[in-house]
Amino acid sequence: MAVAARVAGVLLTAFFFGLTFEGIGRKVTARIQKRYGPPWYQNFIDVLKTLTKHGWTHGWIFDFGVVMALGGVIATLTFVPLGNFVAFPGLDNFFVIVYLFTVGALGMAMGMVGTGNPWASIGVARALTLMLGYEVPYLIVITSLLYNFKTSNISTIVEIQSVNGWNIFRFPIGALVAFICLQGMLGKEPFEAPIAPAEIASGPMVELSAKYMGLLMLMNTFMEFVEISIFVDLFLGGGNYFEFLLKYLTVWIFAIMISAVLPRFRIEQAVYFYWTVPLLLAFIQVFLVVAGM
Amino acid sequence: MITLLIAVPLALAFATIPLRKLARLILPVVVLANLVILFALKPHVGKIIELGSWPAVYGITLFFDEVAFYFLSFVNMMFLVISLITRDERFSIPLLVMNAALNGLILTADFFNSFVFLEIIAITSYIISTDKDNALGSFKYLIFGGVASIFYLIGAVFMYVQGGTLNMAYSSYIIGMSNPELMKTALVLFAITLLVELKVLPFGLWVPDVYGNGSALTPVVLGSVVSTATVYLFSRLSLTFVDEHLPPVFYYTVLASIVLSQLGALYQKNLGRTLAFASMASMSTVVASLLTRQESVVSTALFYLFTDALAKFVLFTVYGNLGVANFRNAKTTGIAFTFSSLSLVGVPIFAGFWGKYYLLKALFEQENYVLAIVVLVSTLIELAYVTKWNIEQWFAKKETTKGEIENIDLPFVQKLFVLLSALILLVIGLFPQLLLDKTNLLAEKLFDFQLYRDIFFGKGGM
Amino acid sequence: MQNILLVAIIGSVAGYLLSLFYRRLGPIILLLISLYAFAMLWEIPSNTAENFLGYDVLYLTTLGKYFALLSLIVFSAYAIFNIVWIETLKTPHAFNALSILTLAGTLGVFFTTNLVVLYIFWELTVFASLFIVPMSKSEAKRAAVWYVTITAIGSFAFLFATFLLYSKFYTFDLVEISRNLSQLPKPTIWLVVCSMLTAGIAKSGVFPLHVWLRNVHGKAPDTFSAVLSGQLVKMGSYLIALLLSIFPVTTLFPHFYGGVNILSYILIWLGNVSILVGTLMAIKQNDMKMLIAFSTVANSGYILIGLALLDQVGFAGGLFHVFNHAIAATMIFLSFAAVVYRTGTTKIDELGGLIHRMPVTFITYLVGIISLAGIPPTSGFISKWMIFQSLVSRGMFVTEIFVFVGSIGSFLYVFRPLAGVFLGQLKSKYKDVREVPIIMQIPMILLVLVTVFFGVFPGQVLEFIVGAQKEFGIDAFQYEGTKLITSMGYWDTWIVFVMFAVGFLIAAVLYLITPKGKKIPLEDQYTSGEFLHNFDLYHYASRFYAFLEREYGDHPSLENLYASLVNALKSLGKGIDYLVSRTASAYVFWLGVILLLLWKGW
Amino acid sequence: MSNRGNVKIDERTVWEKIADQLRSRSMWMLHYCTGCGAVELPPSMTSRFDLERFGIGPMATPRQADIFLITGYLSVKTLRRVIYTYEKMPDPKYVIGFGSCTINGGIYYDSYATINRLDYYIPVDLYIAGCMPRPEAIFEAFTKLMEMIRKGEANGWKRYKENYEWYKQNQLRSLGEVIIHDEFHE
Repeated sequence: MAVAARVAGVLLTAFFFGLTFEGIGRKVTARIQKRYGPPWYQNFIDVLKTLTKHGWTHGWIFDFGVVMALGGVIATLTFVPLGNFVAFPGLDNFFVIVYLFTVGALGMAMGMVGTGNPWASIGVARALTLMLGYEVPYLIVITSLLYNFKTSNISTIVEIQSVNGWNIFRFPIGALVAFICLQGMLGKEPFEAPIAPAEIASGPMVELSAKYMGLLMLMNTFMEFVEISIFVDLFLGGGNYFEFLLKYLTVWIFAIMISAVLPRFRIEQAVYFYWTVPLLLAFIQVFLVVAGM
Repeated sequence: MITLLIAVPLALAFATIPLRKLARLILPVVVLANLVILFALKPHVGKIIELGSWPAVYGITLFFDEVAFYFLSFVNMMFLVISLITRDERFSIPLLVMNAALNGLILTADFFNSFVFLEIIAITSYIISTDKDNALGSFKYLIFGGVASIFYLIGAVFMYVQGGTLNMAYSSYIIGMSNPELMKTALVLFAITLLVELKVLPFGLWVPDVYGNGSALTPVVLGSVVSTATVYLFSRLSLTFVDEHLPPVFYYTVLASIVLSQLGALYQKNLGRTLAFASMASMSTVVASLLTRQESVVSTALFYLFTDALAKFVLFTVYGNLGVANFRNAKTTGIAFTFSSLSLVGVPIFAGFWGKYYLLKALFEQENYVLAIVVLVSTLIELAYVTKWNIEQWFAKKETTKGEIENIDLPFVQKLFVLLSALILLVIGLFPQLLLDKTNLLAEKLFDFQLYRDIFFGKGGM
Repeated sequence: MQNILLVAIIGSVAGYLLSLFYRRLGPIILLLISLYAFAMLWEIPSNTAENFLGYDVLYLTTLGKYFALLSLIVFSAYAIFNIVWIETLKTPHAFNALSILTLAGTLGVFFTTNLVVLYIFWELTVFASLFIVPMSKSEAKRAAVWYVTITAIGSFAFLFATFLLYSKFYTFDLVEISRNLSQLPKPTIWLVVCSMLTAGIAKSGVFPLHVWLRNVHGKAPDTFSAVLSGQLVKMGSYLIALLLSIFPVTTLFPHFYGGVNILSYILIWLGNVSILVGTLMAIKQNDMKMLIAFSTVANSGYILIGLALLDQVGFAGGLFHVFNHAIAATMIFLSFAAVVYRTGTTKIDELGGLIHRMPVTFITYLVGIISLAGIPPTSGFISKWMIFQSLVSRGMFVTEIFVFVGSIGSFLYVFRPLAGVFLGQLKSKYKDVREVPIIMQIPMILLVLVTVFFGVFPGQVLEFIVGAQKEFGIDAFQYEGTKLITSMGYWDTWIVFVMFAVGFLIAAVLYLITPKGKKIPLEDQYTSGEFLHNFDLYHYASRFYAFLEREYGDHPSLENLYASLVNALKSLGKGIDYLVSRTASAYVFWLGVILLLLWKGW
Repeated sequence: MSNRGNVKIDERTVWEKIADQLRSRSMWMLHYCTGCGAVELPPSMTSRFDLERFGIGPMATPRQADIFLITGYLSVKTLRRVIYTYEKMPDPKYVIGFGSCTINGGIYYDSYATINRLDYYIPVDLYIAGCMPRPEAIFEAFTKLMEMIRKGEANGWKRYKENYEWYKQNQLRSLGEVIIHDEFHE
């Protein structure tokens, strides 16, 4: 029963804090644009409003895709350690989380293209290409971390950091690369080509009416929650639950601030950028790790 | 008794000139008779026959031992099959003459006599190569053959002047003792002549035009029968009588000839010329193995020679009669063609594989890696074009003007023999020991000049 | 073992004769043979030696048993699918006979450690499969010739090494050779091992010799490319696995980097390049079968990296990936065969929206690509996870780059047919396409169940892998039930599956309590206000990753290099042909010159 | 909300009430600028008049939109697309007509190309007076609309569903039967 409680705890945290932080993010963006911005609970209202509307479905593959997407991301969420609060101690292997994460992405991709709208296919093709871009330097940097600590369990790395300091200070370049890739993962401004509202009518989400939009927004929140919590766990060390949320907020606000002021990369520029600057930095990081820094 | 093998075909050849039709029927009967005589004389092998009871040194002698017996049986069997298969009777008489000359060539133990028989074979093969009005090709063959045979004569004269006698055993023994250097030059001269017939590239430039002219008869007669007899003479001369190597330049030219003729075959667009180049390549492989002068290698070379001759027989017969056939509606011929072409390439369950397998095993035991690699590379190239042609014929969609696929097929007799030889290849493929023991015996016999000489010296003469 | 082989060989003749009466009998016989062989083989304990027609050459290693059982699964799925599919073939009798012969050949290869017998069965398989390749498309003829020649390069190198070893040790038995291999001088060891591995590399389509894969798998008869890619490629991986484990590679060759000896390092680099080539070329392909052919090149690279690591986790990862890729490739090619059976084309941009007409085929393809791309609930992920763990623990970061590009790239290229063929707008031409008959659906569904089952309970496959590792002295991979343990960390397939189900349940509950969406037809799309009349064009499939392909558009193509090499050889042949067809007077002149030289030279 | 005997009886269930509260606080505009009034929208969304305070923001596709703004005159050609897009929006959806052109054709009342009364073709919940209302007027309208939604009076989408035939007939009469002769049509 303890496991079920812990899982429920993780999910509720993700739901509640995910949406509140998104609300705070929108407020920060508004403040940057010298606007008041919506109340902090605006995202709750948006999600619940979409869930009450009467939408359309494009057949069983569309429904299955949306449910598989949300289900996959929820499954990934349960394995992610929030500071020292872990649903399955020991089982949170980094590669399992990254690849279980792709179940959600594949489900969403399949569902959206299942609608039959070419905007969605173009959006998904861009999303996958962008993923090819940011995933390689990200995994290189993280594996250099794993190689350094000789374990691929995130919770053990969290404990190590609570002992001898945050990784962000020991691997600054690695943290920088990971943050740039995080920006791509979150789909925030500089790398927003896959869901560009102006160019391809919000990409994959073009045919999402009412509740499907709500479920996908929930999934997007959970995805962001997973991505940022991995970053926080690996680079900003341990500490209890509330410290974790505080660090999560700072990282989130920092990402939002960058996204609020930058225009959007073209997709091949994004991949070209990812495979030159961050990959080079990742290599420097690897060299330092292997050289026993 | 053994002289009948030469006398009967020769006599009947000239007897039947007036009655042209009859020759067509006599040919198979004569060859059958040869075979019967041959097998009748099997028990007392290893005997010299002196013509006109002149002693060996002076007169002309025939030497009938196991090596001669097996080569004769193979040549005559192939001749029997050819005689049954050919449909145009124009060449019956030259074939009879050629049969006599071939038997003579294998049996004779006399230099000048072998030159005479060689000349007769050459002339008859010029005539046969004019099939399908291939005048230019046979004329080039005539030029090559004529010029080359002069060297054989000079060689024989050297042997006679130095050795005092034309008998192979005596003269090579005497010259071997007194002046081995001369023996080597004589062998070089003999080699130049024989290499023309053995289709090694620089000398065999005439082969593609003659073999590739599309007739069923020429390539089979020249390819399988005459080449085998020439291999016998070449191995007898270079292995038994002389026990040093030919100058290494010959060895390298033969190696180059293997690879270059394979490349030539790879380039060809016409199946006939491809098969011509292929037979040049395989014959050069046999010659290269003979030149290594090691007994195990020579025995495997002979094994490879016999299986290759059979396979070439099938390929040339099918090509001669059908051209680039469409096997979709000639299934049995197709299967025979594929079996023999795969055996040519060395696919496991066929005889060709064991030919290459034993050859490579022997070469590796003798640490002769160069020839092994050349054989492997040549098989690789051969594999490429043989597969191309096999697939081309199995999956060809030849629509005639009437739209449906014309279904031409081999007549029954030819199809029977083609299938028979393909099955022989399969049987040898499953039980290679049958042929291997015989070729080991041949190789062993070819190498001991001692036994050959004792039989002659024991008989008479000095 | 001997009677399995004999049954298969006799079966092929029987297959030919019976299918003369009724063409569907052939696949049924193949099915019976493979089921019989599976049952018999399951009982035979590994390390048993038997004689075959009098020569005691057959020796069943655990590795051989594992590969044989895997190939029998692939062949039985192929046979069931063929029962109905055989109708589309013009020459079914030869097809049946030769496919049974191919099975016999592959089983022969797995059952022996005697080099010559291995070579014989190897050639038997190559030539049996050769004649099947050109049976459907006419331009497959050239592909077949390429297939044989490149595979022959490998097998002749293997033959060369076999005879070299025979001339040194006078035995063909691999186990005995490996025992006293170290006596040979260093260069000879290098020559022998490299030439033997070339056979494996040529057959499994690894980098330098992968050129034939695209054409052969792309143009072979549809179901046979499932066997080609799922099973025959695995013969190459089997040979590599056998050689790397039997030969004492770690002691023979000096240590190079990250606990890996120099030979394995070269193999790993070959694997890397083939992953990169396979992935980038697969992303470009528009023909779906050629796309999966290039994914086979990439996955053979994975297997090679896994095997070359030769440690507890990496070797097990390589072997497990053999299982995953075989099953996944078969599933994908069978689903393509079903698509082609109904629509007749393999071009992605000519198809679209087939999910609405062929749901079962879609599900097979979906689970196939989930396993091929290595996504958790299916077995594909386990092997990739093992290889990642081993690479990370050794700190081989450059290899990791290629491996990550390969695994992420696999999402891209498997998604292209998914979006182009199955999802998107349904072309009006295929409006009334029906699902494939039941018999064709059975193997597809079976393979789906196998993939998901072994994804959650990999125990049985791991048992074989651990057996193979123990047999060759590599310390075995540890696992308890469904928990996979490595030095770097562990995870539990069962808990991941349960949590995936729980997540799916939560999402489903959320989906059900909210108001139900109204089903709208495929044509009711947001078209930014435009009125569309021809929805066939409203489908994004051709040049799917145009923006990515432009980045590496003008890449060097190895195929053209090999083609120009062959043309160079042919031009050499043309030179000979030129020499041959000179006039007689030219010959006389040259003969005179030679005579002069001889005379003067003498 | 039916006013039987001039007593407005609220027939909404509890869930409906809560949903309307949510719908009023988070309205997504369809970013489809039909007329000259569209130029007023950007200033209302940017820093001086911040629409996002009320949870109102632009959306790219009709599938996700709640409010449909008809900003000014409506030519016959755009009417066909307006109807096509309106039917793509999920229920409940609200329409706001800007300026007099949507009420009685405004200054283009006698033009051959524009329509005079928007209400005949799609149900309009709210009109904003002014020949292109300034942002303040737009804010006034939006707050009014939010209030109407909370009270359950903004039922244009229900009216459209109930007398769908009548609307369809008006639309066909004004647009005329659409007959296209090209290679796609028989």
